[in-house]
Amino acid sequence: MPERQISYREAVAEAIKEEIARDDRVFLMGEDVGVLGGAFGSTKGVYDAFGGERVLDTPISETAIVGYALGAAMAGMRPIAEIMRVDWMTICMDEIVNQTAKMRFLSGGHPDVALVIRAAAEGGIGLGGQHSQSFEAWFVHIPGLKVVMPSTPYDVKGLLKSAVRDPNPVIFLEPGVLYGVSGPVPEEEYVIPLGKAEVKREGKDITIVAWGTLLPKTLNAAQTLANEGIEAEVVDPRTLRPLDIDTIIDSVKKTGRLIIAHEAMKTGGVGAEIAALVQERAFDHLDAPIKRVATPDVIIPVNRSLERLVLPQEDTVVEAVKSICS
Amino acid sequence: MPERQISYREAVAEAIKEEIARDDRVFLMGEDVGVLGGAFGSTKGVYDAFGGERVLDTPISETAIVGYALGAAMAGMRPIAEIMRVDWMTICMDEIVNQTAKMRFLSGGHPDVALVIRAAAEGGIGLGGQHSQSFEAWFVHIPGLKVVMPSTPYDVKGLLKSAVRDPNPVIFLEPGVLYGVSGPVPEEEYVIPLGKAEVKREGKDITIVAWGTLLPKTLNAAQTLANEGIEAEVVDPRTLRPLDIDTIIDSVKKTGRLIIAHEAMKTGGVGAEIAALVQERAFDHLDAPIKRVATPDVIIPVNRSLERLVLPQEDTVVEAVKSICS
Amino acid sequence: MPLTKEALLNMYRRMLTIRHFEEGITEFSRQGLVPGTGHVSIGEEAVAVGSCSALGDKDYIISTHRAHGHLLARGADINVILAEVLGKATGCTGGKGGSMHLSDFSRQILGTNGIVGAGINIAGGVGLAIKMRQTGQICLGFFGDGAANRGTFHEGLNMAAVLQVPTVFVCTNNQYGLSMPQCKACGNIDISARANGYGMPGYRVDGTDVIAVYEAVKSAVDRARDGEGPSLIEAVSYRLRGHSMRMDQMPGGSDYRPNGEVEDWAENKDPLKIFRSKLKELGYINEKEAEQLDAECRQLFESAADFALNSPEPEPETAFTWIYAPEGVK
Amino acid sequence: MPLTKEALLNMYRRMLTIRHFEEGITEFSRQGLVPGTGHVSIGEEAVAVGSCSALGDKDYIISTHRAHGHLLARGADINVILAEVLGKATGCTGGKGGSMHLSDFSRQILGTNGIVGAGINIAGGVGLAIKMRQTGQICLGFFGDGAANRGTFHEGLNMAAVLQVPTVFVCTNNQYGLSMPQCKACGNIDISARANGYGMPGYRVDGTDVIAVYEAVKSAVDRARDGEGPSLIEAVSYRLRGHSMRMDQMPGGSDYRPNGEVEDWAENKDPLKIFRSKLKELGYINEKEAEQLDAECRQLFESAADFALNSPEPEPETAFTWIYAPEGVK
Ligand SMILES: Cc1ncc(C[n+]2csc(CCOP(=O)(O)OP(=O)(O)O)c2C)c(N)n1
Ligand SMILES: Cc1ncc(C[n+]2csc(CCOP(=O)(O)OP(=O)(O)O)c2C)c(N)n1
Ligand SMILES: [Mg+2]
Ligand SMILES: [Mg+2]
Repeated sequence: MPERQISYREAVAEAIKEEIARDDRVFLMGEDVGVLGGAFGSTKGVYDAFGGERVLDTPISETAIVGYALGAAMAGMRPIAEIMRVDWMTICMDEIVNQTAKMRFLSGGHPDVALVIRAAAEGGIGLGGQHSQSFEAWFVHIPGLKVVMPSTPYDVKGLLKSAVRDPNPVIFLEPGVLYGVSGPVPEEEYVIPLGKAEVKREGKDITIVAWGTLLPKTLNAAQTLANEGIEAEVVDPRTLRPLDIDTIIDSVKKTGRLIIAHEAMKTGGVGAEIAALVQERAFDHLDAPIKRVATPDVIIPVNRSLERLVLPQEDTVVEAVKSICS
Repeated sequence: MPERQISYREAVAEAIKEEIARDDRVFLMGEDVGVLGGAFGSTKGVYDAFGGERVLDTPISETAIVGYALGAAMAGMRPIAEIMRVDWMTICMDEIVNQTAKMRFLSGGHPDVALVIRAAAEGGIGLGGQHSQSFEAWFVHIPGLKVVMPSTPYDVKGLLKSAVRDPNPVIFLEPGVLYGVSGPVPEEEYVIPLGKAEVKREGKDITIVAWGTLLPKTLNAAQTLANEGIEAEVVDPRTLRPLDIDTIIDSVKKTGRLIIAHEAMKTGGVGAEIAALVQERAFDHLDAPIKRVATPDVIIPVNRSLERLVLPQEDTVVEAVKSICS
Repeated sequence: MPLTKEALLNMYRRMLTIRHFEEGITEFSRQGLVPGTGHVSIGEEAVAVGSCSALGDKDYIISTHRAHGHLLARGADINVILAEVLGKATGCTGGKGGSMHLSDFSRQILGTNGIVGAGINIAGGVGLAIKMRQTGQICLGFFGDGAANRGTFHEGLNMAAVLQVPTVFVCTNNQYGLSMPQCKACGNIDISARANGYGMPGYRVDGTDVIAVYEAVKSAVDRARDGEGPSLIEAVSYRLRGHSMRMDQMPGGSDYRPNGEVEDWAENKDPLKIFRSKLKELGYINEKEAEQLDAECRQLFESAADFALNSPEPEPETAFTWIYAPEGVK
Repeated sequence: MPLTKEALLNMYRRMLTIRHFEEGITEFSRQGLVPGTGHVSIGEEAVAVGSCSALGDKDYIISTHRAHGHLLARGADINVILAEVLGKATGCTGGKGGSMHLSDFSRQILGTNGIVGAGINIAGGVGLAIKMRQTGQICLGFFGDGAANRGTFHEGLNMAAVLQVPTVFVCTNNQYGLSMPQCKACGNIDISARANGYGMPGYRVDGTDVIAVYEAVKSAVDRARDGEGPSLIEAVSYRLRGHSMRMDQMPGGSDYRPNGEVEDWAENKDPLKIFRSKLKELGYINEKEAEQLDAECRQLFESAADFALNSPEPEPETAFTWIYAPEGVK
């Protein structure tokens, strides 16, 4: 029997529905998550299944969405809060960073700080400078948070379910451009542990660590490279904090070369952290400098060709690989 | 004649006063910056000199402080906005990142986006988890911003004056624990260009890039190391965006070894970016892995000995150097 | 001082221009010509035109994601605006900002915003600069009913009252914030009632009546110009289309509204229909003239379309400009 | 139902305990025993005690940086609180949070906050959980007049009204936000007037009168418990000391107040003096009993001081715990 195919957005909605059904402490809140089913359709059907008691449409009040979710968690609930896009997590960084991430510590080990804060991330759909960003690097810098960024329907479902069950606050970033992409997702329940990378493709010549929209682009690039005789190993960290650095180091020890590919801006992106860690821990195994493929430091334009130009593409990955595999 | 010595906080106030006097578009706004002279005393005397027309005490409204400063800049003023501590820049990240940093681009090249947003940064005075952080890594990730973090009275005065005159938005971070530290500052006017590092100490055995409170600690460490025969070159980037990477690379080419020391959390700190850049551009010159000295990923505690324990100290730098200089 | 016939006809012309522009781009969007998305304000034209008609030439405006109407009401170049919506090099940001980032400095239109509620503080800050520079201008800041629930509304209005800046805050209450009915998003549906909390006058006005909007905004503008500080005006209207052109094309993208609600407003409270009747009543226009005006305004869009569709795509290099000031600018 | 003599004396005892605690730590701070800083609420005891006396045993509170009074009014262990202020291992966060991060889960005190205004949304969220879990509790959220100008106030109160959560918002208007006089920070000095904008009842009450505070909060608590939603109470009092113990020790750290203002309030509106007179008037206490009570409460502090001063410093390992949940917790 061929495996069931569903879209990334359906996988998100399915995970949320299953978790709400499983645990009566779990609920969903955010702007337009209920009746409409999400501005990007990623919570479609959740309201129909559970109604307004477990699915709260909120006013446009990002600080209140996260603050309320945190308060509700502290009083025993397990909220899934949606901020429509990571770009406007800028509005509730105090609630995320100073409150949620530190609540356990600052309240003397309070046990109930279990909440998931989801948002669409990255660009690629012509929405411009304030709707195309990716701030995973900010959250990776914050002790107390976990940061997850899955790239396939299978991963997003399994990781979102784990995130909901995790006793820590989890920032859960969903690349908006992938919502419509389908892939195999079994009917049976499963979870994927946070903090485990997956080798999405094996190879011996170079390691490419990629996540978000760069993961599918990198897998395509690896195919192209294979046709030219270069076998790239593609590692998807899936969780960026805690980072499964061991899997990355193991791969680099095998290949001797590393590229990190992400859509966030190059300067100060998570690519820098991975590069720093790998050169520190696998210095003698590196046959070439580690390279980063990322958006050059610009503001994402709306015009389609300009947007395509600045965002790293399959080609960008191919060229970067060739530049250090010669 | 011996050079005049003034404190870091006096140097800040002096720079602000000189710039307000120089340019009638310049004004100061923020919480408690006026009558009180700043919660940390860094604007003492400014209100007395210019009064309430050019020095605005505001309500506790961080989004309005930055949003108003931006609006005022767009209509031709040159505001210096103070957010008391970088920890609560979390509140106005939309205003900083989505509005201020992108305003020139998103308004088609608008010429007037000249404002400085100042804040005290880093810990060391027992103020705990929400009052001891350092988020320079977040701002370094944002195209459109400049980021400055000076460590001496001389530098802070010269750089703040340049920041006020710069046509771009500048995030200006002042390590709170250094406000009381004095150093030579000439009576005559001077400015220091943004984007230029300074070699604060020459040496041939290892390069240490350090800023914020880690700069004075590193200079002390270098002294200790010199006594043991290790000559460290200490580079203070002063501006973190744009980063004067050339000065750092030149130094590493000379010494072959690099440590980056900052007080911000290690994971995702600016140290990662510098390590990534240096290994990329000076791969063949490195005799040892680049190491980072930083706060391990914790939440800063109030208790004095715990705080001292988690923040990197002079000793931490000394030990890190020894670990790669043997 | 009542509005002259000429002024009123001019207002009607602007409203028609906005309507044609937005119907036109909706069609362009269906054809895939609009990158990203765009938010039309069909049904809200009276707020844009009533408000902007109350401004002097030198006054500033700051607007939102739903801004075409504000720009056109303020007299921005229709060619440039349309080119921007289509992401063309001749647009006001050279196709880089798109429909959510329109501006025209020659008309003191300082920009629009993709972040709901972010313009409120900026509008306050423009008012602050005006006050400090004593230029006698005022700044008008538009925002929506949804934005009124953001913290920026609170901080921005209180700060405006405290600093007594000459900013007029105009809330277009089109009764929805995306899918959220305003009556479910606000504890008190009367947004203008919030003004009292800041010690500022608040007025609630029928936003389908362009003259009523004009009068309310005009008195707030006069007040601000006289140094008496900011005001809040809530103009109640209705969004006759979906939240965005993109969502309108999505299946179920508008299912959140009660049956018949849109049709009812379109039938009975379309500001263009209402104003046309009023003008006829006043004897300022007859059916034939009205149709001619309509055709003229449609023609304005057609010729803008000619311009914009034939405009070049931006050059690749432009993706890298305007991020920092060019070196040497002071 | 009027408060009994016993209840009133108990309230007075709590107020005295707070006063002695805060005078005591002010002295400790001068001696360099308090790491960082701390914010005493001398002059505001009636708000803390009046409010907390209106709560049932199971009800939650969320507080601010100026929280000792709230904790003690709610019955938290004075030893543990004092140890925390001194950064000792026996404190509620083991000396890691300090004076701005006090909590006592056994008494539903869910925490205090170093970020002005951040607790407002959290208090709303606790109310939301109560509502969803139908536990019949309520949550009381304290904050200051300065915090009332933050966006979180606006978003939090509106959201509370929309979701009809059983949260009572208590604003201690002590007339200053650090150096900023409330009358210069708020466009309208009546903070309770803002409640109407959210469709929620707002009351302004004399915050130096513990019974008045009790009554206002009690009626809001009853209302919330009856499922009628949130309320806002503004209790007007005065901060008799400097903003923080640290600033009080800095030269010029309190120069922003008009001459004689502090003295005037201390003389005429000290809530302890006022309440003592009231109790005497009622014949519930005489001078000797009052002095005895005073000594008892002072003694409470002394013995807490014994405990806290003799408590160990935290172990170094503790700097690394509580950042994440221990593995395996579900
Ligand atoms: C801070 C923020 N939150 C959410 C969004 C997504 N969003 C875009 S427009 C909109 C609705 C805004 O409602 P309103 O202010 O009433 O303006 P309208 O769209 O009705 O003109 C939402 C939720 C956003 N762009 N910014
Ligand atoms: C968001 C934020 N802004 C500024 C500060 C610095 N600060 C601490 S307390 C305070 C005054 C708060 O005033 P109010 O809310 O009236 O409380 P009070 O101190 O009077 O009890 C300020 C400005 C902070 N901690 N958090
Ligand atoms: Mg609306
Ligand atoms: Mg106060």
